[in-house]
Amino acid sequence: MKKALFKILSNEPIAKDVYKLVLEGDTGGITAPGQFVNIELEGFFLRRPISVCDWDDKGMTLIYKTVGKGTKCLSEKKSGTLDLLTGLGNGFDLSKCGKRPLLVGGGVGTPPLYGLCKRLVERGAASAVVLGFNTADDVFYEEEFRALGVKTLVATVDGSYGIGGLVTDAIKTLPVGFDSYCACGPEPMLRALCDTLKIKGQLSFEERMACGFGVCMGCSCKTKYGSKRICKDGPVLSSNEVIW
Amino acid sequence: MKKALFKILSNEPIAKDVYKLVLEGDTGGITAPGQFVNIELEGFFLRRPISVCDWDDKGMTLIYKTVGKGTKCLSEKKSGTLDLLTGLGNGFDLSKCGKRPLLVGGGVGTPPLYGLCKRLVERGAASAVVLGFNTADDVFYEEEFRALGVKTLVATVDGSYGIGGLVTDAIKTLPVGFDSYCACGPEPMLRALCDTLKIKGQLSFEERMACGFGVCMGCSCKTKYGSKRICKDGPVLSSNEVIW
Amino acid sequence: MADMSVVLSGIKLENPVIPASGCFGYGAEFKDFYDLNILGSFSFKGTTKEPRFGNPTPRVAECTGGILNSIGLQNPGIEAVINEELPRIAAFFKKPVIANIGGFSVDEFVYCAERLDGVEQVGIIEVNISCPNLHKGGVNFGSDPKAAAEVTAAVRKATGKPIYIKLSPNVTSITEIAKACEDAGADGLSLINTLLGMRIDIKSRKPLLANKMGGLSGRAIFPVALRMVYEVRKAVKIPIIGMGGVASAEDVIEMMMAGASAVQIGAENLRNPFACKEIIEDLPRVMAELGIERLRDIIGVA
Amino acid sequence: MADMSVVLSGIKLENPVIPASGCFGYGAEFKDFYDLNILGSFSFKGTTKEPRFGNPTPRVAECTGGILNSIGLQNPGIEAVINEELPRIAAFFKKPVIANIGGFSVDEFVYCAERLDGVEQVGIIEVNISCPNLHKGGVNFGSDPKAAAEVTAAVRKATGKPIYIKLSPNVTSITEIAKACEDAGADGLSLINTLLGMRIDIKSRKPLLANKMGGLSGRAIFPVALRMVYEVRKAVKIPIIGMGGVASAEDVIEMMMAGASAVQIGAENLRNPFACKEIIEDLPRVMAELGIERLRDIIGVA
Ligand SMILES: Cc1cc2nc3c(=O)[nH]c(=O)nc-3n(C[C@H](O)[C@H](O)[C@H](O)COP(=O)(O)OP(=O)(O)OC[C@H]3O[C@@H](n4cnc5c(N)ncnc54)[C@H](O)[C@@H]3O)c2cc1C
Ligand SMILES: Cc1cc2nc3c(=O)[nH]c(=O)nc-3n(C[C@H](O)[C@H](O)[C@H](O)COP(=O)(O)OP(=O)(O)OC[C@H]3O[C@@H](n4cnc5c(N)ncnc54)[C@H](O)[C@@H]3O)c2cc1C
Ligand SMILES: Cc1cc2nc3c(=O)[nH]c(=O)nc-3n(C[C@H](O)[C@H](O)[C@H](O)COP(=O)(O)O)c2cc1C
Ligand SMILES: Cc1cc2nc3c(=O)[nH]c(=O)nc-3n(C[C@H](O)[C@H](O)[C@H](O)COP(=O)(O)O)c2cc1C
Ligand code: FES
Ligand code: FES
Repeated sequence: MKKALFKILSNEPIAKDVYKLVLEGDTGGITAPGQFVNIELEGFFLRRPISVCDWDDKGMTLIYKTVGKGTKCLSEKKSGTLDLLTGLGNGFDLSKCGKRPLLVGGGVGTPPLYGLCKRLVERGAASAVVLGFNTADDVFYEEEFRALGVKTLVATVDGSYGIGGLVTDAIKTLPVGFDSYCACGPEPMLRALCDTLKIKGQLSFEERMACGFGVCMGCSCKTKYGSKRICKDGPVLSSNEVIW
Repeated sequence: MKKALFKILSNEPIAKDVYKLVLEGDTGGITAPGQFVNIELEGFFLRRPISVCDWDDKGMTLIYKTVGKGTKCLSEKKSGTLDLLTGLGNGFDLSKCGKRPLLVGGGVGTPPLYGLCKRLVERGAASAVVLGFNTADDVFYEEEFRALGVKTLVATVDGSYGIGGLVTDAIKTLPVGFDSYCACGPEPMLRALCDTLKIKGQLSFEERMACGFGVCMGCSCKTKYGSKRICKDGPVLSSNEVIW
Repeated sequence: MADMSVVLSGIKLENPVIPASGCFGYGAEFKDFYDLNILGSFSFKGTTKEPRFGNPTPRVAECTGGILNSIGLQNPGIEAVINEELPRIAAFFKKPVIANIGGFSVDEFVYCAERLDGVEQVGIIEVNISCPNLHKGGVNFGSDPKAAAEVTAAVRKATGKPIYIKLSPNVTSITEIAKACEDAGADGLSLINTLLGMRIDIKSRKPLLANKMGGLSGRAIFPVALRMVYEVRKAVKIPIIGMGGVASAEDVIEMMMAGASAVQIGAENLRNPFACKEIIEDLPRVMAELGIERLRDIIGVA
Repeated sequence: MADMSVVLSGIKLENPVIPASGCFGYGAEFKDFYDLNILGSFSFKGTTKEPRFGNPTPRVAECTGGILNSIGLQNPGIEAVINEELPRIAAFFKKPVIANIGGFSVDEFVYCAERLDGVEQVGIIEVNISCPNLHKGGVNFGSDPKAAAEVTAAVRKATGKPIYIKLSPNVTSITEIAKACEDAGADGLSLINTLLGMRIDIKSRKPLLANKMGGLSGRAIFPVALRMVYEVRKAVKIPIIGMGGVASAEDVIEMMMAGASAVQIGAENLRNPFACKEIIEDLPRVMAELGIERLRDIIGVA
C-alpha cells in the first residue's frame, strides 16, 4: 500500500456513464493486476475503490461508471490531483493462470482484466477474452483487448451488439481447452461461471468498504477456509473457496 | 438579498494576511455601503460574512483577513466561481452622514468605509478618514482613500507607520467640526469612539452569524430600543442606541 | 404528475416539505426570497408566554456538517405572535401554519396552547419539550416519559387543534417517550430536536458558545434522526414529522421511507435560503427516477 | 521541546494519541505504513471469548462527515488474540497496548479480563459495554447505571490491571453511568462509542446496513463527544480517554481541554491510514502556536 498524489491527465467518457481516467504518479505500490486503488474525494467521508485497469511506472488508467454521487463527482474532475491509496488487495495470481486462461469481464468488472491480459500476453499465455454488457451503448475496451492480440468476444444481454445473451452463452461458442479462468463482474455472473466452468477460477468480488486496507472488518465474507476480507485477502478469491 | 454566482477575477494579498478579492457578477442586491455578503465555501457548513468594500453594476471588491480555516480556504481560490448571498444588512445611512463626516476604520474594519467614502465624495460631502492598524505590515488602502480626494490619516499601535497610537490619538490631530462619524473595527475601538466623540455616529458591529439574513436569531444584541439582529437590523447601529 | 401530497391529522399538505422551527423566523424574511405558498406548511420560531431575548452571544458555532446553537428561544412572546406576527403571516401565507411553542412549566405550555386554540391560521400546535438550551439542571420534559406525558395530557385538554410533541434525541429510549406521548393524547410527533453538543475555542480555552453547550443540527445528525424516526414509527401509530439534517429531495424521501409522514428542514435553510424551494422543485424528478407516483405511499416502507 | 506526555493510571504515554478500537485491527496492517512506536498506545479490535464473524454485510455505510458500521465485533476470540495476535504485536510495538474487550454477559467480560490479567503487554483493559451492534432487545450494559456498575465491579475483581469502561453516548445521562462505573471501581473511562444511526437505500427501499442500524462515528459526532467528555469530567475524578470524530491535532487539543487525559482516533484512520502519524507530528506546531508547553497542563482547562 502506498498513499500518493496523482495528477489527472485525462478523464473522458468512453461508453454510456463510463469514464476512463488517466493518472500520473507513483505506482510503486501496485504489485499485481486486479488490485485496486482507493480515491479520496473532497466532501466524501469514505474513499472510492476502483480497480486498476492498467499501469506502468509513470502512471495508471482507471475505468469507472458513474453510479452515485462519488463517481459523479470524480467524473467532473478534469485536472488537478487526486489522493490515492494504491496497491490494495491481492490481485490475480498470474502463476495460477496456466497456459490457456479464459478472461471474463462483466460491465465495469472488465477493466482489471485488461491489465491482467496484458501481463499474461507478455508471459506468452494464449488468453481469450469474453466481455458481457447490457447493451451496445455500454460496450468499451473491445478494441483494446483485440490490440493485445487475443481473441475477444462481446456479448450483450439485449443482443444489440456482438453475441446476444450472457457471457456464459458467448463462452459456449469458444473451443474448449482452457486451463483456468479469471473473472470480474456482477456476482450472479461470477456464480454462473463457477457453476458452469469446471476448471479452476479466480473471481474478483466487490463489497462495501470503509478502509480498503484490512483493518475495519467492513468487507468480510465467509469462505470455505474461514472469513476473509475482500479488501485485503481479496478482492480475488479462488473458485474453490467461495461459499455462494 | 440576492443569491448569485460570482466569478473570481483576482484574489491577491495586499497586506500581511489580508487579501483583496475582485468578483464579477450581479450586484443588484446591494443597496448601501456597509452591507455585507455571505460566502459559501465547500466543506464548511456556514457561509462567511465579509463586508462589501466597493461595488459597481458589474462586480464588487472584498477585502478580508485570513484568521481561520474558512478565510484560509478562500484565499486559495484564484479562479472559478463563488456562491454569495449579497445585499445583507442595513449598511450606512448616507442621509445621516451630514456634510462633514469622519470615517474611522480599524484593521479589516476598513473596507466598508471605502465604498461609503466614495459615495459620500460623489455627494459632495467633505469627509476625512482615519485608519488604525497594529503595525506597518497591516496597513492597506491608504492610497485608495487618498485617491478619492479625502484627507487620510493612518495610525499604527506600535508606531511603525503614520501616527503612533490609536485612531483616537490620530483624530485628536484633526481640526474639529465633523457633524457625524461612521466607524467599523474592533469593538473596543468603536466604544472608545463613542466615548470620546460627542457627535452622532454610525457603528458597524460583528457577531457570530449562522444565517446572515435575520431568521435564526444567532446574532442578536440588546440595544436601548430592544433587541436587534446584527445581520439584518445591523451591522450598522447608531451610537445612541448601543448598550456597551 | 407526481402526487406529493401528504396528510397530517386531517390537514392535507400539498407536499411534505416544512421549514423547521427556529430556522425560518416567522416567515417574513423568506417571503422576500420566494412565494412561501409552495411549502407544505411552516413551523414558526418557538414561542413562549413572555417575550425572551434568549442566551448571551456567541450563540452559534460551526461544526463539521452542522451547527451548534444556543439561541435559547428568543421570541416576542405569544401575545405579539398572535397580534402581530400571525396577521403579518396571513398576508403572504395562505395555508395553515404549525405553531411551535416552548415553555418552562406545564402551565406555560397550556397557556400558549389555549391562546392559540382560537387562531384559525394555526393548523397544528407543535409542542417543543426538547429544547436543549433551557432547563439547566431543572426538569427537561423531553427526557422523561412521565414529564412528557404530563405536558401532553395538559396541552391536550387546552386545545382542540392537533398537537404534535417535539421530542429530544438526547435520551436512552426515544420510543418509550414517544409511546408515553401517544398514550397521553398526542396527535403526532415531531422528531428530532438537536443533539446536545459543545465546542471549545482552543485559543481562548473557553467554550465557543457563551452558554457552553448547544444543540447540534444539520447534515451531521441525519443518520441519528433517521434511526429515531424508524424506531418510533415501529412503536407508535400516530404520524411523525421527521427532521434532522435533511438537505435534499433524496433526504426527504429517505426520511419518509423511515416512517415520516412529513419532513421538516432546519439548518439547511440557514446555509441556503432557497433550500426548501429547491427541494420541492427537485422532488418530482427524484420521484420519477425512483418510480414513486404518490409520495405518501413510501411512508415507512423501509 | 514540546512535552506531549500524559499519564493514564500510572502508565506514561509519550503522547496522548491512541488509535481507537475497531479502526486499527491488531496493528499488523498499520505497521507497514509507519513505525507504530510513535503512538501513545493503541487499542486493539474488540475481543470476545469466542471467535465471531460478526453481522452480515453490508456492514458499513457512508454518511456526511462520518460512517455507520455494524461490524458486530468480528474477532478471532480471546485465545487467538493472546496466543497469536499479541506475540505478533510484540514484534513491532514495544509499548503497553490497550486491550479492548466485548461481551454478551458479565461472565464473558470477566473471562476475557482474567485471561488478559497475566499478559504483560497489556497496559489497560478497555471494557466495551457500549457496542451498539449487539444485544438486540437484550441488556445493553452501557445504557443502564446498574448494569454498567455490575460489569465494572466484576471485571474489577478479575484483574489487577487498570480497567477503563467504554461508555455509550446513546443515553439520557452519561454522567450518571460514569459515576456508577467510578463507584464500582473503574480506573478510567473511555468515551464515546458510536451514536446509533441508520441509512436507507432509497432505490431498494431497504436499510443500507444488513443489520438495519449501526454506529455513527467520524467528524460528525465530534461536538457530541466533546460535550460528553466535558460533562463527565466535571462529574468524576478518574481519567477519561476522549474520542469521537477527532481528526486533527487541533481536535486532540480541544478534546483535552474538554477534559480528556488522552485521545483516541477511530474512523479517521480509515480515510487516512496516516492520520495518527500526521497528528502526532503536527501537535508540537499547534502547541507552539497556542503557547502550550506541556500538553497535560491543558486537560480540562475549558
Ligand atoms: C475492489 C473494488 C473494485 C472496484 N472497481 C471498480 C471499477 O474498476 N470500476 C467501477 O466503475 N467500479 C468499481 N467498483 C465499484 C465502485 O467502488 C463503486 O461504484 C463506487 O464506490 C460508487 O460510489 P458512488 O459514490 O458513486 O456511489 P454511492 O452509492 O453514492 O456510494 C455510497 C457508498 O457506497 C459505496 N459503494 C457503492 N457501490 C459500491 C460497489 N459496487 N462496491 C463497493 N462499494 C460501493 C461507495 O464506495 C460509498 O461508500 C469497485 C468496487 C470495489 C469494492
Ligand atoms: C457583518 C460582518 C462583516 C465582516 N466583514 C469582514 C471584512 O470585510 N473583512 C474581514 O476580513 N472580515 C470580516 N468579517 C469577519 C469575518 O467574517 C471572519 O473573519 C470570518 O468569518 C472568519 O472565518 P474563518 O473560517 O477564517 O475563521 P474561524 O474562526 O475558523 O471561523 C469559525 C466560525 O466563526 C465565525 N467567525 C470567526 N470570526 C468571526 C468574526 N470576527 N465575526 C463573525 N464571525 C466570525 C466564522 O464565520 C465561522 O462560522 C466580518 C464579519 C461580519 C459579521
Ligand atoms: C438556530 C436554530 C434554532 C432553533 N430553534 C428551535 C425552536 O425555537 N423550537 C424548536 O422546536 N426547535 C428549534 N430548533 C430545532 C430545529 O427545529 C430542528 O429540530 C433541528 O435543528 C434539527 O433539524 P435540522 O438538522 O434540519 O436543523 C432550532 C434549530 C436551530 C438550528
Ligand atoms: C469500523 C468500526 C469498528 C469499531 N469497533 C469497535 C470495537 O470493536 N470496540 C469498541 O470499543 N469500539 C469500536 N468502535 C468504536 C470506536 O472505537 C470509537 O469509539 C468510535 O468510532 C468513535 O470514534 P471516531 O469517531 O474517532 O471513530 C468501532 C468503530 C468503527 C468505525
Ligand atoms: S474495508 Fe476495512 S477491512 Fe476491508
Ligand atoms: S445570523 Fe441569523 S439572525 Fe442574524
